[in-house]
Amino acid sequence: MTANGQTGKTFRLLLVLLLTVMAVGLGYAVLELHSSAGGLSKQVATNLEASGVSNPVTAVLLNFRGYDTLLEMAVLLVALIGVWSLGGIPDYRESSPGPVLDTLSRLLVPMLILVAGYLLWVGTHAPGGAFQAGSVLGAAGVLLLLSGWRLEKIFAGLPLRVILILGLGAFVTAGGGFLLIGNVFMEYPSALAGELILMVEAAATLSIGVTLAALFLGGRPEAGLDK
Amino acid sequence: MSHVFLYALLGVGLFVLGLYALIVHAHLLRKILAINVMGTGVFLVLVALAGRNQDTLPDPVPHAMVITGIVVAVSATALALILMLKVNGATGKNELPDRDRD
Amino acid sequence: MIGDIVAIPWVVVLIVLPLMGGMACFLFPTISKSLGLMTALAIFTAVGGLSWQLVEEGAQRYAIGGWGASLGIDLYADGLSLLMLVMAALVGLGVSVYSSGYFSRDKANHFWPLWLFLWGALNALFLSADLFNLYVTLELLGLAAVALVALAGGRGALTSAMRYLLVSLLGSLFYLLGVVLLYHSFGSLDIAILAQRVEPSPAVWAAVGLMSVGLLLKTALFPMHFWLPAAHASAPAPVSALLSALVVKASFYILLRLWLEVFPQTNTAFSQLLGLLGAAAVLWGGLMALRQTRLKMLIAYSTVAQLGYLFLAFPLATSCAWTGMLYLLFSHALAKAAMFMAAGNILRYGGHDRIADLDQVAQRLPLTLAAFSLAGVSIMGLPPSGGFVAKWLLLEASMNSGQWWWAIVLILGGLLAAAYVFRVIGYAFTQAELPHEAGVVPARMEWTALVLAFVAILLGFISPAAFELMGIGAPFGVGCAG
Amino acid sequence: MGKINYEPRIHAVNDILSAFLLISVPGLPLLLAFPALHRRLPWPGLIALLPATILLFISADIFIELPWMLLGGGLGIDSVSRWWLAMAVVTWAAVAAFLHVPGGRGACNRLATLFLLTMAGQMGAILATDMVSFFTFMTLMGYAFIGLLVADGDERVRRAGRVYLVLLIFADIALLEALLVAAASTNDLGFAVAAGAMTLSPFSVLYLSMAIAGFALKTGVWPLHVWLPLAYGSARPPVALLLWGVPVATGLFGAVRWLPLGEITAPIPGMLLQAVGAVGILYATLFGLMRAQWIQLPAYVAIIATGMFAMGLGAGLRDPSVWNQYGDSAPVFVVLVGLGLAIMVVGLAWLEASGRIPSGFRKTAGAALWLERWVAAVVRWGCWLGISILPGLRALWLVKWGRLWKTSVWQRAFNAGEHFLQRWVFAITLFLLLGMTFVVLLLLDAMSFL
Amino acid sequence: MSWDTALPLLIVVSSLIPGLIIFFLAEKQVAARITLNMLGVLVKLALAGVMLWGVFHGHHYEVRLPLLPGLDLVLRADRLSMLFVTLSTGLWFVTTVYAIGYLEDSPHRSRFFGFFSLCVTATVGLALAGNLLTFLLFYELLTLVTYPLIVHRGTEAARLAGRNYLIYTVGGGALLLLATVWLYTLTGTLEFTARGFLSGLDAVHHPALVVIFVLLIAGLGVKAALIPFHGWLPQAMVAPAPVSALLHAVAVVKAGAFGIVRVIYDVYGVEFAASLGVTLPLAILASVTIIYGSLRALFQDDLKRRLAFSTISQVSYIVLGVAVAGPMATIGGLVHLVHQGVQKITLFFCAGNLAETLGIHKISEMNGVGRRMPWTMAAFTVGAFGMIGAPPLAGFISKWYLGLGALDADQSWVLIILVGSSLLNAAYLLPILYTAWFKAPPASWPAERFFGRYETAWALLAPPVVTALLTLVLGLLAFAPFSPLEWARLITSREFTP
Repeated sequence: MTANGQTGKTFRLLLVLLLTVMAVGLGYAVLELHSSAGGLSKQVATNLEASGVSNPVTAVLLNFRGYDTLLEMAVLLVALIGVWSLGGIPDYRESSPGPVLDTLSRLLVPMLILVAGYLLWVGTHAPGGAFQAGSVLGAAGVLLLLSGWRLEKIFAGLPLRVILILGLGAFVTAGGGFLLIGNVFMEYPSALAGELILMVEAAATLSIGVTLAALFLGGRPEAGLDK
Repeated sequence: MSHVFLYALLGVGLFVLGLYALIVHAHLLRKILAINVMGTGVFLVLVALAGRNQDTLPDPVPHAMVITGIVVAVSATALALILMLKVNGATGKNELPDRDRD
Repeated sequence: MIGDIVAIPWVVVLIVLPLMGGMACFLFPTISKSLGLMTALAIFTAVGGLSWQLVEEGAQRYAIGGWGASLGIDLYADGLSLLMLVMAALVGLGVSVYSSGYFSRDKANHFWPLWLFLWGALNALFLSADLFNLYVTLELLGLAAVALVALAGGRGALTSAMRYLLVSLLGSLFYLLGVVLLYHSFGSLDIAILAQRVEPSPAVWAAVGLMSVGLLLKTALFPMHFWLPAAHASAPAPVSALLSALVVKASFYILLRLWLEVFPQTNTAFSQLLGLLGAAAVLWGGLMALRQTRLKMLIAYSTVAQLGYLFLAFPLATSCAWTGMLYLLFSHALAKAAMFMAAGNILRYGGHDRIADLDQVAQRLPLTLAAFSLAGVSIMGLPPSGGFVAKWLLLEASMNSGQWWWAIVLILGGLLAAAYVFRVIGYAFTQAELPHEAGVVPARMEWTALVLAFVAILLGFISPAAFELMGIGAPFGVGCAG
Repeated sequence: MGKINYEPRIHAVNDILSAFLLISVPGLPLLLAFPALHRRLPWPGLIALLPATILLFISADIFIELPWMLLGGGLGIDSVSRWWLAMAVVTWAAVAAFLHVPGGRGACNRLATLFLLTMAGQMGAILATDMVSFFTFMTLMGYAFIGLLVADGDERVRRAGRVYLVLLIFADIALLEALLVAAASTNDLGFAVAAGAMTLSPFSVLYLSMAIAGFALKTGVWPLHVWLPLAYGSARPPVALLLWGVPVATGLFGAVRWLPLGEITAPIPGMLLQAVGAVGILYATLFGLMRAQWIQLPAYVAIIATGMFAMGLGAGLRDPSVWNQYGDSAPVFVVLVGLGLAIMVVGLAWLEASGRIPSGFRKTAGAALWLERWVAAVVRWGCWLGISILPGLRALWLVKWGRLWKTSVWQRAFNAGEHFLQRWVFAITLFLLLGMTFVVLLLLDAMSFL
Repeated sequence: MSWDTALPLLIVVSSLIPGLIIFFLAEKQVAARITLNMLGVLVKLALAGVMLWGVFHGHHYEVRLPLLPGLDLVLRADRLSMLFVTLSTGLWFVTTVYAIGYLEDSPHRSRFFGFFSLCVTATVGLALAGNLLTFLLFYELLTLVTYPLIVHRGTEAARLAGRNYLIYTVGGGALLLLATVWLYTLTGTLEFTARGFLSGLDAVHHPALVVIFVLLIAGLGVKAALIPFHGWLPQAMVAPAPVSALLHAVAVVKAGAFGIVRVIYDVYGVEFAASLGVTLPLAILASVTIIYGSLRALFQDDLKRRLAFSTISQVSYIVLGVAVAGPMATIGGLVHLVHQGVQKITLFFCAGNLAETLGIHKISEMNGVGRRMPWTMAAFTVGAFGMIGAPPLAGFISKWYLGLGALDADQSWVLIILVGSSLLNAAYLLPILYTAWFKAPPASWPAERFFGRYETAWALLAPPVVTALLTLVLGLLAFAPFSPLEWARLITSREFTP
């Protein structure tokens, strides 16, 4: 790409120029925004009651704009399927984890799981929630994988896949279930909303955590099994 | 002019910087990182401006959007990284070939 | 009974069905083919239901979760979305049937969930009325598409998938930044609400610029088509088909929605520039297609050219032009899918897709050749075909508006298309010198291509009815009748 | 075309019979011309002559209309045509006797077919009552006669045939023009009316000149006589016997029919005809009789006779009263000349057969072949125009175009263009540039709003 | 759907359906293919007969299907269209018989006959087209379905010929499309109307109408092989003989000429076109084509090439006839549409027979071929004389009316063209006859085949003999009811009587 340095240099110059112009333009645009134009915070506040949770961000994520989150679970799943479709686990140089990592992971993993649970629970009324919890869970998984732990082959097939789709599945079930009994898609009855959201969140947390860990693995765990 | 706009401008800066890196660097890892930097810039703008109205609580919708965006970015990055490894495996290089040959 | 069918929220069904199908396929890879085909059929039926619903009740707005726009996310279905959905359903069903014969077991396991998720993303995209939601669907679509391209394996597929991914992400980020600016300007993400609130400001200009450019990059408008030919050509045949037929159209659809509804005040200079780029794409794509030695590359460049046509409607900006352009988009989807499938058959049969050596291959696959030719007729815009109807309307619009130079571009583009299509067909009639080693092509793969191509031709005869459907909710003003 | 305004006279025979008879005069030879038929019959030539012979013995003038045929026409016989018919019957009978056609498959079938076709043509031309029918039969006769002339002949005959063919084509074209002019002036092309109508037409001069030119070509009046000596010199005796009786005599008959003789005073064409006739006579006597071979002598006699006939026609054109007075003798003249020539031909053939005169062909004078050379020149000319220049130019152009396409300029331009576009740096920079442009355009637009 | 609306559809479909079915027949199913073909032909002939009778008695056959917003696909039988329908159906019958004989034992027959039927479908559709859009539709369809026939042999030469054919015709189609759209935006209608629908248009648009006329003629002129657009036709002679017959006589070239007639009469209207001043240039163009085609024909040694150039020349008579813009000349032009078809198809059949039976492709190889193949050469002779315009053959009638028309319209210069062209016709056709009949045959033919009783296979022999007879009958019985001439007069009476 930089093979012909002369053109490369000229272009780079042009590029810098362009980018500067762009940066200035964007900055100007941002600065010119009306500071008065309110977002949706008022609406969120008024409808918070009906959403079943008291944390506005969680309310938006899982109720008001729960559909976004549903699709996003799908994104995560697709990324995973995409990674799996590229083949088996890449050939890493196997190195046994050092004693420090080993000990640390033994200590940290349960704690991380605990933290994840807490984050999930707290998400209904304070900062926290499924994604945060899922990420922590995923970190735990990564730690495990780094220290050489692998999933049992028995679990690497259908059970793993069930967990992976759990989040998306729960969303769709919860959303579509009420559809069947005559409601609008993803309209939770306010009485049940809190519990429902927690359940969906729990499923999502599990899925997110496992997906992140699986993504880290970078390939299909059962690939070797198939062959 | 509040600190909110400072963050927002920082976000714009990150976006442009990431763009520059994306264009200039050939190494795929750098490109992927550049995309992530750009994404971060966008999220920063998004979330910073949510708080520009001092009177009310920060707008929660952008926060939710950012969380969604981050997950999307993570997924994309994961796929990109694995793809990069595969490209490396197939071509022996961490760069995209200048031009595809038949 | 009929009332029940109309009452079903088909918009939701259309989104949920493919997602569930995708999950099911992911869970049970061994039966993924049957599951996939069933889902495809179900989606096809659901689109039928939605059309009925729209015909009966007009454009539909569906508030997810019951919250309503601004706070919640709305789904919106009018004639424009219906057109895209029908297109996706037709091509999707075709791709599904074709793929059921195309992929080996190992690939099929991954293909089906990815493809169904992609379909879901498409449906969601075509139905969404929320800018951020559109971003998510766009990403879902992009990732699935990239994964599908990479499914072919091999050097070419992987590198082009990588490039495709980067481009796709870059485009999405541009779009997202635009969305951010719009949201912070007007406090809403809903297209209809934004349409009411929007007024010129630096942030809006920047947003329009960012979103347009991002989407144009994803739509591969010349000169930003650099990623497309390689990606579309190196993917597996059914994937090429759906990429060219559907995926590039998705970002275009968003662009169109923005253009038609959010920023409708016509900006002549901007639209002229779009038209100019479109014209350049038509000519450049055509010329490059003419110069290719490989069939799939030729078809891919043809896509570049055909996408250019879509932008010719912008400077004309009459409902006639929009209708024509959308009809072109529709018929191109079918024809191009058929073409890629035909190319896949040829590749499967002869083991190569060098145009100059097509002789024997094509003579032994008459159905495939017929499919390619029929699709070519539509691509060339010769009557009777959907492509012709579309071109007619565009020509009419350009003549009516006095901008005759676009008409010339249209005509030239058609000539170029004829040149590259017949280049292939011409070789197909020559006598083979050496017998090729023949692979087996399942009948369903041949028939699917033929049926799709035939539908593209059929579109030439049913346009009045189609325009009726497209006009539901009047997405682009009053219909164009003469 | 409208109805023919012949005043119906009292017929001796009923309508159906006369129609049958008239049609079969040209019809029977036509029918017999099919090899399948004449091959199975003895003396088909003579059988074909039967209806004509019968017709000769019916003293009444009879006519039928054939509105369905061609542009609408008719057949009939009157006092003028009876003379010609008589001569034709005699000539054909004689020739048919000479020209024995063996039955069975063989090369001579062709000869028989051509023979019968020519006969049908002449009979039809003689019986025709309108210009179009006449023209049609005459064309048939002309082309078939050429076939008869050159069939199984040697190179000399073929040359005669070629020359005659060219003249014939020109003649037909001239006559067609005359016909068209006539048709444009009058609705009725029957001989009884058309010639008279032409005298009133503004096109009469054009008509006259075309008709005269046409018949002059057909009959071999002086400057257009070239083919006659050639044909007489080379044709076999039976065919030579036909030369006067068929093409020339029919041509003269046509001239009598077509020209508005006795009705119009046309001094210039008349004088022209007279002059041509006179020069022709002079030429034939001086040049022909002096230099020609024995065997060609009848040709020069024929030219003299034609010249005389032309002078007569010219006189008739200049002064209608002359024609009205002496016109009736024209058929007699033709028949007499015909008889004389026939005797001459037969005599010469006998002499040649018995070795009294040397056979063979003397090299013709250069002047005689000017037409052929001219044609060759035209062909070469066309060659030069049509083949060398135009295709040459085209080839040149194609080559240039090909080079333009092949010279890698374009190829490289496209490749470089695409390459350029596919390079990440350039591509994205363009992309950015585009974004900038959009924003600037929008900005400009917004400013114009303000 | 009543009989009157069904009939135009049926007549189009009657060759479409057999054509489509034939595609799916295996090579070996010869009997089925022939049956289908002949069935289609006979049904079409019968329907055409019924329709002809109906139109003659004032029946109105019309069917409309919506095709575009505001524009229908219209199939309508008027007198002009019946002329062409009858011609193409009749000649299709003969050509099919010929093709069956010609292609015996050659590969890809199913493909061939399938496209062959589609070709006639397109032609009949084009003949029945009731508006310019429908016409355009079938015009393009014709391009598409003739292409496989031209490249049928699959040789490199065939491929190149096909390519050139496409370059010309697709380009022409594009021009036609442009013109059609333009016209539509100006007038809002494309319906063929007696005496045209443009005369009411504002004078401001007249320059545009002239440009449109040029575009239309250029678009149609490609198929009609008018002079700058004629290059494809001689090259296309690499195709098998039945295809040449189809191209030159039944379908393609005729479609172009027919289109020009339609444009002048039913789009512009003769008088309006004349007042725009576009007919005279067209007549001149046609004249130049006539002479140029004949000149080029003069120097071809390849028989089919000579005939191809002859077609270029002859078809322009039709254009000339309508461009001279008078009733008589129009009759001449229209009747030549039929007469040229019958004559030229005879000549091509004969050329095909020579090639198939004796392997003769060049005129210089034809020495004495009349003795070996008397029937074929007799048919050829009749056709050739017809071409020259010798009475009483069909060609004479056309030339007669053209000449009369020229005088009638005070354009006597046309006579000179007619004369020159007749001369040239004679100059390039008579030598062939001479060679064939009067030169001594060689000891052996290039590639002789024997077919039993007759000089060649009966399926090859019968068609040219039939069309040669037709040439004679059409001329001789020109005034009989239902003759092309009478029909042309009927057509013209609609256009010209006040």
